[in-house]
Amino acid sequence: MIAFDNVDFGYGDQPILAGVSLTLEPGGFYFLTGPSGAGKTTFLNLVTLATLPKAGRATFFGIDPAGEDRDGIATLRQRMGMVHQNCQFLDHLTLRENIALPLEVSGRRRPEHDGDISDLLAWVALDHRADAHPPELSGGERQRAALARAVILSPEILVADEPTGNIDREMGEKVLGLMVELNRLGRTILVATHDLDLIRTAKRDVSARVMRINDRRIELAGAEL
Amino acid sequence: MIAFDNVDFGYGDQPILAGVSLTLEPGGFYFLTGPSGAGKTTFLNLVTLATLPKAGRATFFGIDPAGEDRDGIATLRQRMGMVHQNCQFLDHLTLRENIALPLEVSGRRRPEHDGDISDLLAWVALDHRADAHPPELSGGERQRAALARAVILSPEILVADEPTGNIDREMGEKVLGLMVELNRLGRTILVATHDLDLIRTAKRDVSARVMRINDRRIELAGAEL
Amino acid sequence: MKALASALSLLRGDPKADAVVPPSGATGHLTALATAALAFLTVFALAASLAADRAAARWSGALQGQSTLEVPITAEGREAQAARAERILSQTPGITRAEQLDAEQTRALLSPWIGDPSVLEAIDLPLIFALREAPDFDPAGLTQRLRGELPEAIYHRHEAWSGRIARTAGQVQWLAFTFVAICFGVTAVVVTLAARAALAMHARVIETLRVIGARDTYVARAFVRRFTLRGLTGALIGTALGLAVLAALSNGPELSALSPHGFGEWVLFAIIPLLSAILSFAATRRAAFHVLTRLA
Amino acid sequence: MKALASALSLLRGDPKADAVVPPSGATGHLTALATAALAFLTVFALAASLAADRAAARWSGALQGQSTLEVPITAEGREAQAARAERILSQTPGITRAEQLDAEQTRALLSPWIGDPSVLEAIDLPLIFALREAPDFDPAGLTQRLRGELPEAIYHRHEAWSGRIARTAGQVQWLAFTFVAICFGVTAVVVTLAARAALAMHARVIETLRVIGARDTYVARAFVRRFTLRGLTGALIGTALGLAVLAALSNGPELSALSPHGFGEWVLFAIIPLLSAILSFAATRRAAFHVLTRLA
Ligand SMILES: Nc1ncnc2c1ncn2[C@@H]1O[C@H](COP(=O)(O)OP(=O)(O)OP(=O)(O)O)[C@@H](O)[C@H]1O
Ligand SMILES: Nc1ncnc2c1ncn2[C@@H]1O[C@H](COP(=O)(O)OP(=O)(O)OP(=O)(O)O)[C@@H](O)[C@H]1O
Ligand SMILES: [Mg+2]
Ligand SMILES: [Mg+2]
Repeated sequence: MIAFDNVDFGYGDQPILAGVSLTLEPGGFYFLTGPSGAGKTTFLNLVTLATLPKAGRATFFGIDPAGEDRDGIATLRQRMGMVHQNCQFLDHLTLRENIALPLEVSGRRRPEHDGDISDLLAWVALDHRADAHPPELSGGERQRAALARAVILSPEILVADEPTGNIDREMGEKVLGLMVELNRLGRTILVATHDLDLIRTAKRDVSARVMRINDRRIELAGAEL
Repeated sequence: MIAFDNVDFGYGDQPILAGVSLTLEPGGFYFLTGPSGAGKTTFLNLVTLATLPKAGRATFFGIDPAGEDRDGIATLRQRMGMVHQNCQFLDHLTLRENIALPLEVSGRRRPEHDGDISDLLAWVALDHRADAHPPELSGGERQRAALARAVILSPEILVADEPTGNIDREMGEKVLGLMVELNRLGRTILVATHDLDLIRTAKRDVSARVMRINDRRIELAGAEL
Repeated sequence: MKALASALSLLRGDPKADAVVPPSGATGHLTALATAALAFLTVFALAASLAADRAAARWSGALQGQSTLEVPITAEGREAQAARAERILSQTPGITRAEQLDAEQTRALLSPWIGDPSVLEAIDLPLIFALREAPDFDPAGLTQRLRGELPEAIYHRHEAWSGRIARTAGQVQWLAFTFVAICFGVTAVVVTLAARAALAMHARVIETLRVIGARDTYVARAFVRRFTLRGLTGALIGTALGLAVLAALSNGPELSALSPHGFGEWVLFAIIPLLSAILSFAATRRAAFHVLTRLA
Repeated sequence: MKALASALSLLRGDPKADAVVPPSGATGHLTALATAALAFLTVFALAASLAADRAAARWSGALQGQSTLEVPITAEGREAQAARAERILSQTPGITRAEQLDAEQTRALLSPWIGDPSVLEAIDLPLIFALREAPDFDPAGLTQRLRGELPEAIYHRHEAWSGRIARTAGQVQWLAFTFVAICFGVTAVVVTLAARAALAMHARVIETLRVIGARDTYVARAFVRRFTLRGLTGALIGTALGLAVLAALSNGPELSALSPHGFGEWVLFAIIPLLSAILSFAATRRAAFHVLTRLA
């Protein structure tokens, strides 16, 4: 589904990732770990086309983004859902409108979606905040809202950067449960986290693969987790 | 040092905190926990004068902010250090300049501070990133940079909101170690976190008091942690 | 063609896309206000340019090769003087036409210099001949001959001072035209500043929209639409106010020269709101894509 | 007094505080450009206002109660005609002074209407009397009498058309003054927009500074300083350019009326950059404190 072939990336002339070759398979559940500053966010940016590789080749749903213009890249992005480490919203719209935004933007908003949006808000336990504006949300509420927005277009892959960083264990396990549910529906999931407990919990429910960034390379972690 | 007497706070007519009476003693180490959306950040905003109580009385270093103008409140803030859940920097300045900013702003910058700043950067393991600009930092690097900036004025109280949300356990324990160090130097520390492991680890080193937000009230947690 | 189509598509309203850009409040009002004020100035600069153009045309083209012979009536008598003058003029080479003005025309010609109409009634009107001269005409020869044969005659050559008026008018015209250009330039700058303010204020909005898969045109459209409409509205109001003042002036005798002559000139002022809208469109679009292409 | 002190303290440079505001690049250049263009326009509006003021003063004050009696020389002869005219004028009640112009003065008076000086050499110059009339003077009586006793005389009353010129000049003056005011208004709006753009672009900078304990004046100072200097610089350049064009025009004969007369008027133009700086200062300060007081 998303394939990296010997990809290098760095900022300026400081290399961050080197010789990354891997494939994210449809229906897979992937964790990415590594110390702070290792390049987790950087790798997720490559996966969501926020940056392009410096060397090597990456294809997304079989498409090489090098051959696409800016609109083509926007269209590819509509097939992914992303939860950022620092989630941004449109502050002048309500939470409900923000969650519906990907539908608007891709021109797919229909009245019959209103029910889906309510379900989605309940799913992340934010139905009581539907009419609040983003600056009125707490840190953990924002992360859950970002998750709801990320899945509204039924993306083929969900990418989440530290999605439980600001929420307590109980809520964190709930969020993980939501991702497992999505994965069971056939979606690919990629989660960057430093929370090894979270990974252990997930492994009880799905056969997740764990990747670790080590000295600019991405390697598969063994069974030690 | 900071005393709340029957303080109420809410947004609009939605109450968040009610009847909060407590005193943060000089040299104390305090944790604040509670589920996502309970009001942790809200309480820290009251402590750092980012918002004022709706009812009740709060004094800071013996001063009632109700009698102060905007400059007086700025001066009170210079006696506190704050690490936000979402740390903000001046993106056009380097990390070193950002960390020195509180010195500039309070008119206390002297050439002899340069050594202190370097020490501080090394203390949070960011000396190799001193000349980077904030948008070039990873999530965890930003949190550590915010900690360095928060302590440069030798504040009487350090307030941190989820300071380990974006960093791995190892780095998280290191950041906790830094705060314990500061506490041993007599500073008051107040940390909001949902990470109970972090609190347990801290209790091995200092006699921390743990407060929990429960149904709008702040209560002292018992020995169950 | 493609640019036009995209311009039209950008201008076409889409209330949902518009809602994506937060309301801009005071900045929006300021932009419309500045655009209106500039359009108001432009109206007068354009009016001055047109008036100067008319004056230059009247004084240069119309009077080229024209002159007047004025013969105050003496004891000799009107008829005898007229006959003498006609003979001299018909014999002077280079005078292609010499037409004696009737009493009506004479009074019309003199009245601006005299003012009180009763004076014109009172005096013996001089004889006035309107002359047309060939390009090779020699005025010194005529003057010489008049001195001998019709000494009371006053020969007015229009070219000297009409030329000066025409040149002055030409300079005023260029100055006014420069002002028109400056006003449009400042309009473009004002809209660019306002658009940049809005884009900067909403940098996160734009970034967020790109991240969730919005196309550039989707993001730009709401901004461009809003500022083009704002530039158009402001300029329409300013132009209307300016034209209203011009129309009011055209009733009084004093500055009526400033007010446009004929339908064509009035319509020309439609250029002001149109050009403002086009400049607003281009400035905002440029600013928006400038911001967008820096994002991934 | 306190406001002035705070204005001066805000303007005083502090390179460290200035560094706190990110460089504003193109927005800054645009602001200076717009301010310069507006100052350039203001120079001409102010010059036109001054010129119109001079014209109005000259034509209204100077010609009030003045008129001219022109007597073309007839067969009767210069001396006899002059004596008759003087007698009539001295006997007319309400004529407070009647002065016969000499040949030189007469030529100077006629030349603008004639142009070719050789014509003036050739003709028999008419007698011209400059008259001063008392306020209660009755021009109809004089006209009546002239018709009977000196029919060749032409009586020019200046008031009718000088009054018209004066009124026109007065209107031009007010119009020009309105333009000066509009230009300053637009300058204030442009600077406000630019300041808002900068403040919006740096909303997080301001918030962050407040959070780490910066006082409002510390935050505002860098913005206010930057935009005041920008307004001043732009206006200085625009004013200098405008005055250079005016100076160039004052050499040619055509538009020399526009150029300022005397040191006092030239100095008056210093108002433009000064007022621009003051407006920039006030607009930015307002915008900055507007943003700041919304923060805790
Ligand atoms: N825009 C940038 N320019 C230059 N360097 C950058 C940029 N973004 C990140 N870096 C650097 O690249 C390295 C990897 O950053 P990245 O954000 O990918 O780390 P991470 O693994 O997500 O860390 P964390 O767990 O702290 O979020 C860091 O050292 C960071 O300072
Ligand atoms: N500016 C605001 N206006 C209205 N409601 C707000 C505002 N800020 C926060 N809230 C609401 O107040 C409640 C408490 O928010 P707060 O940010 O204090 O929670 P928190 O304990 O820090 O949660 P988290 O662990 O998720 O960061 C939440 O329900 C939140 O939605
Ligand atoms: Mg990261
Ligand atoms: Mg919080």
